Amino acid sequence: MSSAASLVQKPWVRWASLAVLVVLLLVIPLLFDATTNATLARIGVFAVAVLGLNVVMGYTGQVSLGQIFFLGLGAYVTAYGVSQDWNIVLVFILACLIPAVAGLLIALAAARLGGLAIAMVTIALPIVGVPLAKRLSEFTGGSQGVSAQFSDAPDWSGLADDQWQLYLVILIGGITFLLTRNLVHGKYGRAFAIVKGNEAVASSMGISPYRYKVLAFTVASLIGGVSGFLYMVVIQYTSPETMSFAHSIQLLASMVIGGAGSILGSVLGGAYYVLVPQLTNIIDPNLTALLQGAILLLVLFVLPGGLVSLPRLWRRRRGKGSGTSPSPLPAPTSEDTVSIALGSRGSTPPPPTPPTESEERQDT
Amino acid sequence: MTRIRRGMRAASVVAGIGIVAVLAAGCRGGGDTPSESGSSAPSPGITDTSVALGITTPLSGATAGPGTCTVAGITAYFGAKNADGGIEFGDGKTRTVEINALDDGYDPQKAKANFDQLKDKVFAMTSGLGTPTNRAYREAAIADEVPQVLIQTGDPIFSNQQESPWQLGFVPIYQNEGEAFGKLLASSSENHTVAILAQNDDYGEGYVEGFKKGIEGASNITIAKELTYEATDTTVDAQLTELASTKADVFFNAMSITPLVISALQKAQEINWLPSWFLPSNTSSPGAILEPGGASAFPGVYTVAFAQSASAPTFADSEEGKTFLADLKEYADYPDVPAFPHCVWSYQIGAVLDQVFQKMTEPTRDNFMEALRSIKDYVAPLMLEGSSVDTTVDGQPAVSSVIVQKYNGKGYATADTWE
Amino acid sequence: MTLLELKDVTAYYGPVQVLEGVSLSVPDGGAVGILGANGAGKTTTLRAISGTVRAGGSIVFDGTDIRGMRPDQVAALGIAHVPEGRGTLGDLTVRENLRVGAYLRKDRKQIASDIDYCLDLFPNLQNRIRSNASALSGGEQQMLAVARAFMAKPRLLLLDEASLGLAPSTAKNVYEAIGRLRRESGIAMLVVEQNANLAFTLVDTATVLETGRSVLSGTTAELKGMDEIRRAYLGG
Amino acid sequence: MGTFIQLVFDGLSTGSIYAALALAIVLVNQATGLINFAQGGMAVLSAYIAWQFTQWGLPLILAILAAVVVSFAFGALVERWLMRRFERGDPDTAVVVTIGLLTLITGFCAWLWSYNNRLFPSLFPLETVDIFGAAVSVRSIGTIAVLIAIMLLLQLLFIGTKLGLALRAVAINPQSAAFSGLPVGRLLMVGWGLAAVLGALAGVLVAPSLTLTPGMMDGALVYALAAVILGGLSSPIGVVVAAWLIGILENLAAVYVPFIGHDLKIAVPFILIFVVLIVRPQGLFGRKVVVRV
Repeated sequence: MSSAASLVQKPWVRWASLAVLVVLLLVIPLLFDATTNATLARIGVFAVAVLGLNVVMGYTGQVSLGQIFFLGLGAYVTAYGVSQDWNIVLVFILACLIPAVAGLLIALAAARLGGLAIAMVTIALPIVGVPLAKRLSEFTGGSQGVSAQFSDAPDWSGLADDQWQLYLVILIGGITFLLTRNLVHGKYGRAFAIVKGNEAVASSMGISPYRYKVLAFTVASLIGGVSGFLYMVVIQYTSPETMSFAHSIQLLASMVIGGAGSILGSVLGGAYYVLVPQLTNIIDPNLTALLQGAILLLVLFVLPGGLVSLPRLWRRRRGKGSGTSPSPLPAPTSEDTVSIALGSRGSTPPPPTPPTESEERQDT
Repeated sequence: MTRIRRGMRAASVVAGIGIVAVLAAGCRGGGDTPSESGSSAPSPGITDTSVALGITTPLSGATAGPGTCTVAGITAYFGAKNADGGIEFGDGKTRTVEINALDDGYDPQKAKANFDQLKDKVFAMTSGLGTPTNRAYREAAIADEVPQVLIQTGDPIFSNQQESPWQLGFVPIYQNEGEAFGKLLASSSENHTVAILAQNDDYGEGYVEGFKKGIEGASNITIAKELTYEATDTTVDAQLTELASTKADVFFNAMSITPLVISALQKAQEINWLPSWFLPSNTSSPGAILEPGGASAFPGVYTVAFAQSASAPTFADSEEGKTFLADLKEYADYPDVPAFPHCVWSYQIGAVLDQVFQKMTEPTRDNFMEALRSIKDYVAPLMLEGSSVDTTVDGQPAVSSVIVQKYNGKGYATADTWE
Repeated sequence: MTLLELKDVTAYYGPVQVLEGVSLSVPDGGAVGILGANGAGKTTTLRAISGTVRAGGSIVFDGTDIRGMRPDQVAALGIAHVPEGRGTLGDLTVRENLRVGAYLRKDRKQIASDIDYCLDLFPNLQNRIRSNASALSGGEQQMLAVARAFMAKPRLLLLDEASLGLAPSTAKNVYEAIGRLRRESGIAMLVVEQNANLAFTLVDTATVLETGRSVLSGTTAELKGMDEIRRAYLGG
Repeated sequence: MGTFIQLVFDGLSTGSIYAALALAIVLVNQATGLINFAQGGMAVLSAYIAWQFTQWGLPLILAILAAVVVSFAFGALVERWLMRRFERGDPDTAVVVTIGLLTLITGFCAWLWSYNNRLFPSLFPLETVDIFGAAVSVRSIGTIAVLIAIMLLLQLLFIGTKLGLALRAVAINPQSAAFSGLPVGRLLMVGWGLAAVLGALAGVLVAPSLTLTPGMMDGALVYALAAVILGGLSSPIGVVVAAWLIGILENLAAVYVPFIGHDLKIAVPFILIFVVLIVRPQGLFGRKVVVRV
């Protein structure tokens, strides 16, 4: 059992798996039909959106219910740019910058407030964004929405439109994921984690919570802009309904279901956002809300840490089975003692679920 | 190279597996590449014994009420026809009609996803509710040459054959309804001041645009104040108060949310502002709206309609009304009287498609579109006398002629003049 | 008459065993200390008694076996646990903290006079009565924790490191007040304390724990006499 | 001048809808430290239960009482079998659990009672009364009156009674509360049960004007959250006053502030929050929380 663990440490294994991933990403669009490619592309779009939300929420611990607003803003900027026939690269840059500037301005004012107040300010974004989009109809096409045809496959590529679009999503999304991974695993990521842990401790270490919260918000809204651009690449139409508040709540749920504060969790979150409605449609279109609620609660019951904690949970279950698990002496976490406090008399309390890193609570 | 740390190793391996697993779940719908629809080869979604129709409409969320109806009506109509053996097509074959409905929760990207799912399995898309959702897959439907017809939105783009060759609207475009009432008001002998409250989207804008066209040049009509409200608002009391201060004697109301219309009727009485009302066709049902709102307190309540209202007292006694409610209950599992007109409209869409199928000579989408655009002066079931289906006019949906009705305390009667 | 009897008590945190076998007894109205190095299992022993950790062996209080009972059920029997870290209810005012302590009692008038008694016992709390408990100093929070435990009119008080984090003078005041409380109310006490000198001012006998096992016990006088105790705990 | 007063009264009655829901959210927050997104959904479920009782022939008052009892039990069971597992975990996960519960309840109501609009009888007649020149319906006066009663009861519960104190103690530190003999498990259930009762009253008060649909309270949820933050998480009176303030200022801004208008008036509560919280981070009436590191 221990040989498998060391195998994975060897450098050539890391390179091989990276190569496999790159090859997979290059080949996939050619393997499947248009419908599946479209589904994969949409998963890519919302994986990037969830990644942005993770930067500000999963990694930095600030509650944001406004991520869908930046996706919508990115989409509108793209649609307007295309309708004015600007160069596509310029359109992409604007689709990233304008939401980032909006995020920066909002964060500069909001980051001073406490946790719940920030949540409220971000809630305002989609809720005020929808009527605002209707009002600025000369830019946004108002309630009819606006479509933008710019992502059809060029002739030299010899690809079908859906394949070309999926490649665009994989290319741009992949780069965004790589840059974000390096950001959160590097110096900034550590600062975010400390700000999330305890702001007072962070400031005592010379890390200004305010500055890093603003940075996290700005990066999140920039990534939101990227997902807006990719949304237009894939859907080629947007309307005020795109940034409705209900979608912002579903993005939050997808982030937690995928696994908060994890790069892979963002991919799984994007997949959850797109595939669950399709799954419930297969089971029974009239029971959408009932099924989606049940699925959400079921996953959280089995995997409180989200889908990304599946391998860890599976390894631990296998580890516990063989009895040689060298698990270190766990500090008496609040779950143990409280579950005893709450449990009924005499019944041995459920085996204390070891806290995943996002559940660690200092035991004051 | 130090960047590729332990994290990257786990991420890349699991991501690879993750993507493959995701594919397995995602691609179960992969059919064959769309066959070239040659002149005789049958289009997808139709066989010698059956034809499949696709619907993407909101079955969850705020617009689930009318959304559920857009499926229930057509399912009821064809449920009854299938029970009698099916429909005899122009090409001599008798086919049963199967409805594949998917929920898009009024979200454009889900509507496009549902269309991608259905386009190779159904013969045509129909009856879906909502402008943004229908627009989301309009271009794709044109590119894939999939009919998107008799859809429940008043957006004029779907009835413009040049812009949307594979599309056709069913309900009158919002402008038609507004214009019909405007013309009637203009024909009145006295002067009138009008207060306007419209929903802040294409629905409300369309009505107001049509109304202004209807009263163009009429010197006796002046608009006192024009306000909007949001579909997600919980109340319109403030707007009512502001409009009441204008003391206008006519209230042009373009609202599609049933509870808000009821509270508006009640509020106007509270602040004793008793103008004549105009209500759009989909929020003027006597039973669901006018009675709870106490509408008999107003001098006149006008609406525009082409179909009977399911909750009108006379409806349940009429022959057609009884069969409709019975079919709804038996085949569409919709046990009670619908509060939304979309059930009746969806039933009528079924009837119109029935006529089209009878005219089709080949099981192809091209032939279907030709037959679709050749229906003239057809009085569908539950239609008000004087209005009919006419799909031959470019720029007009299947139903364009509308009749102004006046509420008489129990139901509606046609109103030819403004007395 | 023994009030509390522990026989070979074991305790686990997850799969790891922390107590291998602790036996001790507290006579009615008596005061017993628990000494031992860090990690010897002192705090865990108190947790085993108050039901906040899974325990084996037998724990009998006034004739009833309380092993496996929920903390609030143990408290209802008359055992008040002043936990390590004091467990102050930060968002409540001092008065509200005291009223929570008296949750199980019905005698309204007596509760009011007990609150006055607490304020007399711990004068520092007098002028902080209206402020939030989170704004109190470490010493004041410790006093409030003891006062809250007293408000439940317990028969046995479990005190866990009452001097932790306090200036020597404050710790002395707290222990003097607890000594006065013991003399005036006759409540039995089981005191875990690093500072043995302080503990000896309060308790009659003490038990020494090493690696989760009770190794020896005796009166304060006997223990003071033993060299290794003096060297290990009294800085002799 | 009449319009101004009318707008103020309109604002009061709309604000009362937000306030009723906000009170339930405050109660759950005080008892368990969580923000319950499903509070609106639970209120709708209670209203449907009351409606079903009236369909079975029960008079309205009895139907409401029956629904209140069922809601209390439902709230307690939701805490015991669903929320208990997440209360001590990561707060983001707990919020998403309540979102899942909201979706599930909305779906359940749609499955059992369909998305068709249901007319709900009102406790108060529709006539209007003239106050300072503004016509105010007896129904909105009734709603405001019931609301004030609930608010005072809740304020009394938290400040005066042993139960309110115990609920707050459990939310702050359940283990320390247990040391004082507080039955932590049962108190958490009571906290959620009472909140469900509050939600039921809110639902029953509001259903006559909004007509009963599975998503009836979704619109009010955002306003209720705004009121909770504006008023301060620890003060029932503060939350109700904040909700009224939002209702009134929203109407006045829509009519009198040119740029805002009726489509952007929803921005008013958020501008309010921004201004107030910059000055008083703990909200209008909340108690200042001093945290010693």
